Amino acid sequence: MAQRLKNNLAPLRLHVPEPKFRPGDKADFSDIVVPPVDALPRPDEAVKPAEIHDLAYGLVRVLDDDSGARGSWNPGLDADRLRLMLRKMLLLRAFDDRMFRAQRQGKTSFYMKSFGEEATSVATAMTLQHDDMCFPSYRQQGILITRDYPMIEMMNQIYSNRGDRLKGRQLPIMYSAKDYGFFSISGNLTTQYPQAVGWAMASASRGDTRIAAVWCGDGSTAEGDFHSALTFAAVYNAPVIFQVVNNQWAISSFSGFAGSERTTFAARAIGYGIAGLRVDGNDALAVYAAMEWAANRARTNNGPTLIEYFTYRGEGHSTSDDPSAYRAAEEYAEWPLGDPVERLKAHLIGLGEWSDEQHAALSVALMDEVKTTQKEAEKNGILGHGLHHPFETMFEDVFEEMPWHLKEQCAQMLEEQHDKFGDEWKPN
Amino acid sequence: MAQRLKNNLAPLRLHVPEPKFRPGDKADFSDIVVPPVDALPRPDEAVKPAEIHDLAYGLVRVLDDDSGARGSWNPGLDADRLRLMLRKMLLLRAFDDRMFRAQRQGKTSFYMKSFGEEATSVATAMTLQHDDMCFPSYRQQGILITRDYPMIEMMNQIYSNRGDRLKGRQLPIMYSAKDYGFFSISGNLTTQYPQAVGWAMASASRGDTRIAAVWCGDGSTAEGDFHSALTFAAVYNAPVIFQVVNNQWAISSFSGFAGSERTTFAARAIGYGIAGLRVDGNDALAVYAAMEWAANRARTNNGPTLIEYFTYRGEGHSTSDDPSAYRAAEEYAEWPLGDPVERLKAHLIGLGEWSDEQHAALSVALMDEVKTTQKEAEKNGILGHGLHHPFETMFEDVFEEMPWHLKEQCAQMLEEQHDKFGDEWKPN
Amino acid sequence: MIEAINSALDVMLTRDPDVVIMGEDVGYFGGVFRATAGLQRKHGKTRVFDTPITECGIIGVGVGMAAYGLRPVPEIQFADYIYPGLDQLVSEAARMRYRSANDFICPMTVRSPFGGGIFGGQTHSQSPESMFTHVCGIKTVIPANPYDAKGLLIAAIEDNDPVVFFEPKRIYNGPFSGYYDRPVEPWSKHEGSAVPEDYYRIELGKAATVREGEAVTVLTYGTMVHVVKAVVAETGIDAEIIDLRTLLPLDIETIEASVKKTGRCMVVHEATRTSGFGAELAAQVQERCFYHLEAPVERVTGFDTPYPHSLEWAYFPGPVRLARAFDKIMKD
Amino acid sequence: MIEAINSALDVMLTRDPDVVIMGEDVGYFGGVFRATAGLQRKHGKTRVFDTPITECGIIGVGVGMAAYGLRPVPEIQFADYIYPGLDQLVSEAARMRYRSANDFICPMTVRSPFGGGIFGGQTHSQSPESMFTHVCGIKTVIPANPYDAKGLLIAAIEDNDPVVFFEPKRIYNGPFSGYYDRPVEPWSKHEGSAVPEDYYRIELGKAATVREGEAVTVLTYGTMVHVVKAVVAETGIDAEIIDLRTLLPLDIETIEASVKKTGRCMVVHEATRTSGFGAELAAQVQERCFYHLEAPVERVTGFDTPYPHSLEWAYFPGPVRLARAFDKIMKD
Ligand SMILES: Cc1ncc(C[n+]2csc(CCOP(=O)(O)OP(=O)(O)O)c2C)c(N)n1
Ligand SMILES: Cc1ncc(C[n+]2csc(CCOP(=O)(O)OP(=O)(O)O)c2C)c(N)n1
Ligand SMILES: [Mg+2]
Ligand SMILES: [Mg+2]
Repeated sequence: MAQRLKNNLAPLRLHVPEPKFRPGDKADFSDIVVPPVDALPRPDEAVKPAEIHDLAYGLVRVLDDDSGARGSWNPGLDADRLRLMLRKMLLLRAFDDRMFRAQRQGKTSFYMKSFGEEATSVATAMTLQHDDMCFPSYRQQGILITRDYPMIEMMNQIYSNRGDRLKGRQLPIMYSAKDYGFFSISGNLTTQYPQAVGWAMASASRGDTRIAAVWCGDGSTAEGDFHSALTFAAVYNAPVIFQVVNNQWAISSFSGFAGSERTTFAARAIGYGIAGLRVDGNDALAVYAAMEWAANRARTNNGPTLIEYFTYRGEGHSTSDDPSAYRAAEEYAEWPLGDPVERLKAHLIGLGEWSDEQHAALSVALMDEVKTTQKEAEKNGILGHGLHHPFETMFEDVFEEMPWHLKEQCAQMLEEQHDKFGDEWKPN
Repeated sequence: MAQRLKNNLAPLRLHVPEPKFRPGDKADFSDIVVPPVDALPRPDEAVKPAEIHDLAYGLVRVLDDDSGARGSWNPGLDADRLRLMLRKMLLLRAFDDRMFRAQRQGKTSFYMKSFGEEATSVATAMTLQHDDMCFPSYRQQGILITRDYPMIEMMNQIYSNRGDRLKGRQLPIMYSAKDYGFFSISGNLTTQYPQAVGWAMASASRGDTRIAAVWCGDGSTAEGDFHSALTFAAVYNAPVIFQVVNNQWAISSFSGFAGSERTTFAARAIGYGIAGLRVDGNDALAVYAAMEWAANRARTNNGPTLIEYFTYRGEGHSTSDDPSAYRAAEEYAEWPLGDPVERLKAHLIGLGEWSDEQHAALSVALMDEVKTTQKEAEKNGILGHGLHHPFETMFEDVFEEMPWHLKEQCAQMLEEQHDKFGDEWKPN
Repeated sequence: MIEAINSALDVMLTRDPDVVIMGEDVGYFGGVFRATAGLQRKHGKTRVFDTPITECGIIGVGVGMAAYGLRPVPEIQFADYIYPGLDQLVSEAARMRYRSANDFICPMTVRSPFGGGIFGGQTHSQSPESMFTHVCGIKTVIPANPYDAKGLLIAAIEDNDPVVFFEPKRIYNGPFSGYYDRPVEPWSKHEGSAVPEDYYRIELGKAATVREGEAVTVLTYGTMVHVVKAVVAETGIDAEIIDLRTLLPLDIETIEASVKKTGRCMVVHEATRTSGFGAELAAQVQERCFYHLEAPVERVTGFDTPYPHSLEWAYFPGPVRLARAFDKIMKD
Repeated sequence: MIEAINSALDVMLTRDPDVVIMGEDVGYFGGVFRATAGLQRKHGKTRVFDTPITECGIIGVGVGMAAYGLRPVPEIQFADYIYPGLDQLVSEAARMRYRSANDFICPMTVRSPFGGGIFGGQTHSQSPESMFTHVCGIKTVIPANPYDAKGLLIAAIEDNDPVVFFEPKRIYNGPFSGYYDRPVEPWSKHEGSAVPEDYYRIELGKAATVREGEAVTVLTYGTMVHVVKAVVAETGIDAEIIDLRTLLPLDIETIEASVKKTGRCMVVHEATRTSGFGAELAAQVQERCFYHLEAPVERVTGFDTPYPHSLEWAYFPGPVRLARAFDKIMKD
């Protein structure tokens, strides 16, 4: 195929996006527009989507540059609730730290931190009812922590040990906790999107009052499931809240490969005629406010909302990833929207309801709590060290009742274990 | 699961869309807003998508209520070209009529008409270069007719006879004509969308000047492929034109099940930050103008456009369908945007370049032309009457070279035919 | 058979408020094959409704509904169009119970017409069942007559695991002997076509021996049951014909007993040959009955090409292909 | 092996301006397994680039590029994630030549790491190859060592039909004996790991006999080639080990000749058992070699469950499972 120029037309060009900074570059985010607090005031929850297109291009903010909470989006939380929010974010951070380290110590195969994005799971979970169903991606462990899911259960899962409620079957961090309104996490991106819509449709069709909330990353928005989900939700006015945690990166690909060079992720909502909000994801109060708005909207039969949290993935994609290979080292430090924990802390201090000392003490206390729990969990075993669920459990739950062929295979497997380990092979 | 009312909340409700009219109802489309010609004037082709959101909610029109061509979108075609356009639409209509009838006569298994939507294939094809690649759905036979593809080839395909270039393999109307810039039609909805983007990306990456155009129906926009395609096109600024022929109906489901109760299909473009136009699909000049605008835009590296043609499916979905079972009988007659052929005819007559007599004569002449071609085609056989491609062809083209297992199966099949038909079994 | 399916859905909608039916054109219109005719009117729009055209969405939404506690029964209009929804079936529905250790389950039945013989061309004729049997966590069910269709569909809907329920569309309106040039016989003239109005179920995982015989065991399902029966009747071969009904879990006992009795085994399906379900059947039969087999397990299948439109009857595993296979296996 | 794959891609990008590589993270970063490391820098951003995360889009766009005249080589990051793109592969890529009667073709090679043994849990460990062998119009290729990986990948890219090229990720960085508790041996220490820098191709559809023997034929591919070799070396069984390399089209001649010689056949793969490719192999072997077989064809496979994270070595068809199978088949 030769190049063909015709009618004196200039040749076509393929545009391939490129992030602004690569390793060695100095990160400079001065081009990111941070509008003033309340640039776009909070509309009524029953507003028509067509009337709030600008909210999909703005940035809902509550915490001002001086850390004061301002404007119509301010959810007006009391100090106890603010401290609870801070505590949960700190606990999440401590948990992430320890578990990341556990992976590095060879105690498990895999871990994923949510550093820098803590507000998008903690503040959101605080707005929902306990029995609303969350359909998270793999980076919303903050929901479980906020909902007081026993941390030891999370650790058992991460270690795939004999205490793991998921029987060691799932990759670490792929929790499932129905009682805590936390849907089984999938390794397959964005599949939870239509599922959340289905759950919400079921709830609506039964005249229930529970709503669904679903999370995915910026990169994941490209999957077809995203579109199927938004289409279904628009058609049936499903009581569901779509959330896109735009942390700027997929694995090594920046959000430009999901379309962010042209528009915001919140603007996707406009295409379906549903409400869309773009929110400062590192402002826990803005996150809370947006989610509360969307939840009220869903619960009063005003339909679905898509919220984009504009945030930044402070660390690697997972323990398998090394971000220094593809992005500038200091991006997080330069991030114009700061750190969600630091911002909330500053706010509380500004209110006179918190202090650096209290903060330091709490951090230590929470880290101790995590360490203690970790020790407990490790009594149940760590990955690859024998204390796993019995081998037979591998064949359970494929179906409700085990069919003959799995029974046969199970018997075969047990004989193999016997060949391998002799009479004392049976662990547990 | 009992209904649970909590916090005095009203129960959720599932909204299930319902079209305005069902069999027995009187169709009344007076609520459809038809804006005046040039309500939204034609912007420069290099305009930023963000500046033309309103075009996604308007309706590009050229032919005024008095059939005059007005406004900035008027493509200013000379009378010869207008007559050519009319002729192609009439020919398409005659072709559809005969082939529909052929199916009813048992000469083939299946047919799909494009009645009422002729402008969306004829006028669009006229704006493109002959070597731009069209990725049609099954209802754009007008492209082939406009590009002077030999009609007998279309008929041979419909009859799956020995003249069929597709060797009788495909369902009728699933043409393929690379030399005419017409991509192989798929039975699977919307798969052509990402393919068109890929073709356009390839063209751009080679510095070619050819662009791609792709069509799908309103119902088909719900498939994940649609989203994947728009995402890719947005990311790489692909020179592709997306078209949604919104003929109000999928099979028995109205466009509300694709989300039209909330917004327009053109508005989907806004979500991706690409240009979106909503066009009167029964106004051939508006269709031409919109497509020309988008083609110019694509060819000058200004990126993709999504065009919605607002039109109406005048007849059944296919020969397998009976629309009287699910929609009001007189919808087409009541359709506020009229009939594309009649409107163009009236325009030409208004210009003094056409007359009722000429129109009637042309209709007869074209029908004769179609009938004559049909007779020719039927010499090559009709479906199920022996004059098909040799049986061996069934095994060809699965791969470039036939692997051993297909050779074995082919030999087996030939022996079967021998058993079945004896020595004279070989047709052709 | 289409009425039997309709009746099964009606019965289940009536008995169980958790049952929900959805799919393209299944609502007001009642489905392109009329499987859901009248159900929306009777049970209401929130129980039986049309959907957007996205198989990914239909199945994914079904998974979510099932997680909530409903029993969704989505329809995929043609089995050929199930692929856009395959990820939701394979990676989600099939895995839900296992990956969550029973925390979430997926009692969903995906109905879909499959198979050829209606001049549907390559995209309205496919038989993709073997793919589903490879996916652990899904049951695959295929009825061959109205009575079974109703009983199996009810059992599928009541099952607490995801079931793919493939309906052989060629026999929706009557059995099919394989002689496409003979007049269509309606179900009403057919034995075993009487379908009780009320609730009944046929256990999943149990095959039916539709003809007892001593000479050779024929394992088949769907449309091909009738074609095999016609050929057997014509040729007078004393074949034992087993209608598998459920491909997974397979009724291995019935199969094994029969093959050990007859010493010969033929497997018949319309799907393409390579890695079709016949491969699994052949593999299992020779594993379990090796010393009883007097001839290789013979597979009679569709060819490894797309389903061709005009040559559909040269493609279809009809009477001639079957007769030749019987000749061969009885000679061996 | 990962370097060999990288080299094949580099060679083809250099030789043929129509070759284009795309996929999630394959561009600047060079792929999560480093298969495309350095290629964007060398060949430019329009030849090697990252994509949106939509497998449907990646494969669908590839089909369109191929229709234009390019030779796209998309990567699917893990085989487990190929399902959202399956419709574009099965209904489009595989059908293009046939349905258009050669008007359009699809010379596309979809690369994807597959298989387990890396503690990837159920969504980074699957082996879905048998599904693709059921789809007519696609070739399925699986290399087992660096030399073959390069030669086969070049042949796949040059092939004018769509090829699914599954790379056994467990052996990217060294062969694997199946003893997960022994130190990893790098490829450099392994025979046949020397990979010429330049262009060469290994014809698709040809198996390799990696060990000649008289006692039993073992049909296998990918990672399992090495596990089988280790067990054979240990037990001293005189097995003939055949590395299939291409599953479709299958090298039936090599298989048939070997089984007729040894009289016994074992099939080994990591994929789940039911309707795995072993079923097709067993079916064909018994069809063609029935009167030579002294024992049933024995399948040694992964179990019919998702790949469990913590019990991955109880799931994997390792040395113990193989040794037991050898015992059985030699006794029969
Ligand atoms: C269907 C599918 N395709 C690809 C992957 C591999 N993968 C895992 S995470 C990831 C990046 C996701 O990025 P994003 O959506 O931005 O989420 P984040 O990790 O930033 O929260 C990719 C490509 C997958 N898990 N599933
Ligand atoms: C993937 C897929 N799902 C379902 C179908 C069945 N089907 C064929 S046409 C059609 C309706 C399409 O409606 P629309 O997109 O509005 O196109 P129109 O026929 O109105 O031009 C359906 C559901 C299909 N062909 N492919
Ligand atoms: Mg991200
Ligand atoms: Mg339509």
